[in-house]
Amino acid sequence: MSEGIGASVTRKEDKKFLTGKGRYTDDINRPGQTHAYFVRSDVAHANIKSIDTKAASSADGVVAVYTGEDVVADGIGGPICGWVVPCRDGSATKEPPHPILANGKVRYVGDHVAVVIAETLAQAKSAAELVEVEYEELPAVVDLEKASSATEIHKEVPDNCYFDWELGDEASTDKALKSASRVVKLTVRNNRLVPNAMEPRAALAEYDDISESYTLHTTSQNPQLTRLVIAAFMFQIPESKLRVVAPDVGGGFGSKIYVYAEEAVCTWASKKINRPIKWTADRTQAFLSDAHGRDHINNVQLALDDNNKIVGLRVDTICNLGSYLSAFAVSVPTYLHGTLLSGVYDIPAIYTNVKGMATTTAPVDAYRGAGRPEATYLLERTMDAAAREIGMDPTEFRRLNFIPKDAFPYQTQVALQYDTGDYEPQLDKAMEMIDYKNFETRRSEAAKRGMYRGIGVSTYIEACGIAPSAVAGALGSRVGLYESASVRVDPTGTITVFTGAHSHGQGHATTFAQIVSEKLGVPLANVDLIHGDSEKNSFGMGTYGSRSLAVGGAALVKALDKVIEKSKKIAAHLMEASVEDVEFKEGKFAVAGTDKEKAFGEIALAAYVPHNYPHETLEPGLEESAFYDPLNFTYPSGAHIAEVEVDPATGVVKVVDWAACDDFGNLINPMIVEGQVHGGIAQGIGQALLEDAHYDENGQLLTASYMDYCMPRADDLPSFKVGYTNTPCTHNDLGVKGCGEAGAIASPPAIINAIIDALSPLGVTDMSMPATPQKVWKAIQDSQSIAAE
Amino acid sequence: MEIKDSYKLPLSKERVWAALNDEDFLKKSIPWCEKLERRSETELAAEVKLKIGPMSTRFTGSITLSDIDPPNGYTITGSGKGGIAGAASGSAKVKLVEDKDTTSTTLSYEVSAQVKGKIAQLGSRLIQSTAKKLSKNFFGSFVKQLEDMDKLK
Amino acid sequence: MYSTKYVKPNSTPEALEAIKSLSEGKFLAGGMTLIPTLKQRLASPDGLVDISGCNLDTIADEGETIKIGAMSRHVSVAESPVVKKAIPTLASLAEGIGDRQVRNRGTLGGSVANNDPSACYPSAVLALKATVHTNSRSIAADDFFTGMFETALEEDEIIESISFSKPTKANYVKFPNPASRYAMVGVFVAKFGEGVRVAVTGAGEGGVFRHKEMETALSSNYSSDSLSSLNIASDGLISDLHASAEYRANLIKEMTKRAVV
Amino acid sequence: MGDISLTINGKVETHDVGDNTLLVDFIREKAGLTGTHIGCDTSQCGACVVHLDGVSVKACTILAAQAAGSEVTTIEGIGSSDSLHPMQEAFQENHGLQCGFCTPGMVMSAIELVSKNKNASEKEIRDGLEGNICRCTGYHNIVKSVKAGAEKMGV
Repeated sequence: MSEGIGASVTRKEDKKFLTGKGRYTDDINRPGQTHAYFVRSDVAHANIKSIDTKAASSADGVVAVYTGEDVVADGIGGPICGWVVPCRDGSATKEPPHPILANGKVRYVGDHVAVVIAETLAQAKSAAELVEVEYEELPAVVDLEKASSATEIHKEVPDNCYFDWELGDEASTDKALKSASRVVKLTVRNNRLVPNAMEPRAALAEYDDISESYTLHTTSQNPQLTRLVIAAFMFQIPESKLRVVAPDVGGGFGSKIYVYAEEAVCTWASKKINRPIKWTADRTQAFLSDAHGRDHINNVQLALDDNNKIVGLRVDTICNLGSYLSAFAVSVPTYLHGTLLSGVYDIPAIYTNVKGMATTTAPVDAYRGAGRPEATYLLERTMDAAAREIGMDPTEFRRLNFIPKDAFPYQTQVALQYDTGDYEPQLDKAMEMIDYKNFETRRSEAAKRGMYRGIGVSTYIEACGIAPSAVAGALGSRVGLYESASVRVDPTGTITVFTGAHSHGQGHATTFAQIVSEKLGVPLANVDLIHGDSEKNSFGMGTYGSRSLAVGGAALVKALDKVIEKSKKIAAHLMEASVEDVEFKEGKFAVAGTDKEKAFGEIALAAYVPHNYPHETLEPGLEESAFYDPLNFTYPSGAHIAEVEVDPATGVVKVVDWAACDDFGNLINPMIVEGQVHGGIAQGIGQALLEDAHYDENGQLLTASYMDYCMPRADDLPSFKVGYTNTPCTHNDLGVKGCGEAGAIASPPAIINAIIDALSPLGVTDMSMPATPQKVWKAIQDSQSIAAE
Repeated sequence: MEIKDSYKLPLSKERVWAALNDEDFLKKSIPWCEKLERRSETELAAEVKLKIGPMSTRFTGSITLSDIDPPNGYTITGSGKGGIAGAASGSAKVKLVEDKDTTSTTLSYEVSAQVKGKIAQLGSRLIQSTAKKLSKNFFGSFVKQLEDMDKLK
Repeated sequence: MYSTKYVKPNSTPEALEAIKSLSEGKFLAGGMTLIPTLKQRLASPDGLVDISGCNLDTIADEGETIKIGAMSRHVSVAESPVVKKAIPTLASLAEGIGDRQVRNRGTLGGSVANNDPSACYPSAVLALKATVHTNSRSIAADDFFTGMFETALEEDEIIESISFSKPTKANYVKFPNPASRYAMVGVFVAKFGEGVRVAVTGAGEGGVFRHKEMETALSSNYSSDSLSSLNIASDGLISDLHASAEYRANLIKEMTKRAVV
Repeated sequence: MGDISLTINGKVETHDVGDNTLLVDFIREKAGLTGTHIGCDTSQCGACVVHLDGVSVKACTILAAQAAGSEVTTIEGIGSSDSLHPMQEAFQENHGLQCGFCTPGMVMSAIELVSKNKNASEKEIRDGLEGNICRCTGYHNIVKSVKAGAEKMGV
């Protein structure tokens, strides 16, 4: 069917967005609504000596001013950490308290000190200026490498180290390093990023004193989890007394997974003042207080034998988790990073150690790719460095070390078992798409124009669709990672799907409907999707980690199978046939070997007008639910190749061509998949060339607006060539793997490798992210002055 | 950030040192200073209205003198809060070196500046230039006053 | 934004009267810098005097010069047949300021009066020997820019128009800050019968400035070769997150080379 | 405070607001048209782009008072769900939007861009969208949409 799986149908949700009818949190208003504004710390690290709210409380329009003391008095807890890991020494991850309004101490610029609630936002802002906070300043902790010996940030976190974790076999890896014929060493830094979803975070909270329940509209990727955490862990109220709705959400990229102080404060305060409270971040607040991403330093050692086969890999990592442990901060650099270190390569010995450090910077958590871009970056940079060292073409060196296609399922040395994959055809196709073999001609042509042209390859794997709950639980996760789906068939055969996943740009209203259309043979127009409302949807885990389709879609298939199964029974009754003889095809139930058939709509009607119905064996109605817990991660993989031109006089790097060949398994809507790839690549190019969150030595964020934080714009990017190979996932019914993060995972090393390739004639051998014009120019100058000496 | 400069004054070290400790002199030297009141030997309360382009913010704070080594120099630190704009502080190590013939003195300074809050978040491109400009204005007008007085004599 | 009073007079004298009646009033031209500043509450004028109704937006060819009204929007300058014909590079400079929405609102007078060290227009004013006409006097470009965000303008003085001399040859090349897109270095080179003027914006701690060494070199030989042996000093150049003074010095030379074609 | 009156999408809107009210707040809060978004505080993201007397402006960087007496067109004013503007259609057909937050501003900029330059090349389109930031699409499909939109508009 043309609207089913595999069709590039246009999106059902587009019209509302295109006509300005999208309904984001800040678009919603409630009668009697007040406005909240947060007083934030402007120092990175300090004891709070006093907070004087007197003047603010009596200012025009002010309804209430609250501080940490009020939070403590009401027994409100802070957001919890959703995943912890054991340390090397057997101790647990150190989890310091994370108060929603500062309790005696501030730990980063932007930390919430007080909230002012007033009739208008302008009044709240003006009153906030009157809140006098006296600080006793403490030294800021900004330098990640020196954090362990810096001033203590939390008394619960000795040496500012939240955890010191390891994975893999240290002894065998060190042995491999010792006996190797060559060890390639590289230190790379994964720059700190600010996710920057275009819709800033917002919350609208209200309390109903009759039902004694709260409603929170918020910008969340997983409203159900927000509800669980706020109700059960922070407020200790019955979960049923809190409804959380995430309406249209303008992008997330990880930053809207977590429960943030602001939404909890507004919810708590809405009962205290018994009026609705709205809070919307401005962009600078977003820069200061959204969870940031990445910020790793990785020391890599890659051991090769005489035949240039990899025999071992050791990676020692320190990562910056910021001032507090955000919800999934611990899992990102550990189980979403360490476990990916085998990449697409057959590596017999791997060991990794990760130290998660506290600093006086904003909390760091998952950002598009979450751990996997860091793993891919260090590995793909090192693969290129190794190829250069041994004088081998980087694609040939990769090929030599790929996991062969007959080795699947492949057990890595870092816990994961890849179910399926075939890496050579991806690389072949990407090379063909970019015309790899004629690159040198293009390089010489560019040289005539005074430009240095380079080509860079990245072959990646990622683990999506996290994860079997039991496995995740054993590894430290405190949540399950299944997904829910309900299919409600109306009497006339139209369908409403309820999912626990959340769409904030991914196009679920379309792709989920395509699955229904394919399975039930109904037109796309007859399928609606409801998501993001704890009052309507079953418990689910939301959307992140490219999981919606691989887990949520799989749950939907299970629910649809139940609908079909029941429908068959109804059809058998109506057609007086045995259930075994009823076949369902293209929306029709037919009795094999006869011309008897019933349309899906007729079955639906019979289910709800059950005059002729097998009441003794079947309940009326047609509505089924399913929960799906994945059997394994899914493993998308691919090859991305970037071509860049560097202007040696200015250091400007221009991305001139891009080829991506990815294996996402089966595609539900290739048009949407392609859009996800484009967006991911753009964010990866942003990381590699433009974006950098920069704190000065006092912990002041100097890149807190688009004046200084460089967002990719249309003229920074090329058009992309996107292609696919397909080895369907073996353990979900759709054969899908997930595509949301691939571009952001694959692209940064491709670019940096291309820059190094371009500049290697000048003697440049290393480049850190972001490769800004100034940095590239300086590297060229430095290498030339070395050459001159 | 390193901001340094020096001036040669046709005056004795003692004369320059006295001026460095004279609040009227300081007040006239501090750019856009609207108020300066001595609180103690080493502390003065200050109010400055800082104008950088379209920005115009009143900073209230203090001027403190430390590392006092008469008549060879001191460290003068100004720090103030600018309300919603954030806070700023600048510290100048001032050194006086008399020439061999004792007819002139070289005043040299080294400034370090720190900003907090909105000014840091939004104005990073201007921090260094502004700090340099303010230091230059301060020492420039300090020196000019001294020279003018000298001429009057 | 703090509360403030908005008035829109119909002439320059009315505007001057309006600003005098305020204790800390501000002229509002295009508002591209002022309004974002007010939104951040980094200034609190008690009134805004919008001068867009004062008929200050005519563009005329006056023979030796072209005279552009201070309230001419960047888009009007970019699209003006008069400017395109007489000083095409001035039109293309305007075409390259900010984004299309900034060009639709931002004005020549606002940009020049503000003298942001990263603005494009001041370099054109300086390189094209412009004269700034205010309500009370005419100021030569060389006397107009006095420092970062500072000009010779008195508190209550309005720029009414600017006359730009027609060069025999001119070009403006800018290297934008990758994030803000303001000029990190912008070089305006203008050749006149009596010599070459080179104005640099985006780079100087004191705002826009003329680069005398390059002027001398180009006046004797108007070609990029004459710049090759020049060593551009980094003293007095801005150093920030995006570009050190040394890198800016390199860009000044490089942009000038590209401007001299 | 005082009445400010302007026409939005053909309808006269008169509201008693402070002189310091931004046009974007007037549109969102007073006229109730929430399709115009606010995505930054430094006039860069372009989520708030509307047309003021036919030219595109960032509604966050202009006072409602400055727009008094003018005609404002917002995303709600260019087409309806039954009859999309050709540029809106082109965005849908070419998957030029994902989360939809930047989309209204992007579409409003795109309409002005192609009405001034009907045969805009890819480079011209990319340069012409400098004032609009999108975090989702990587711009590839936006550029495609704008090209297709120009053809559809037959400008």
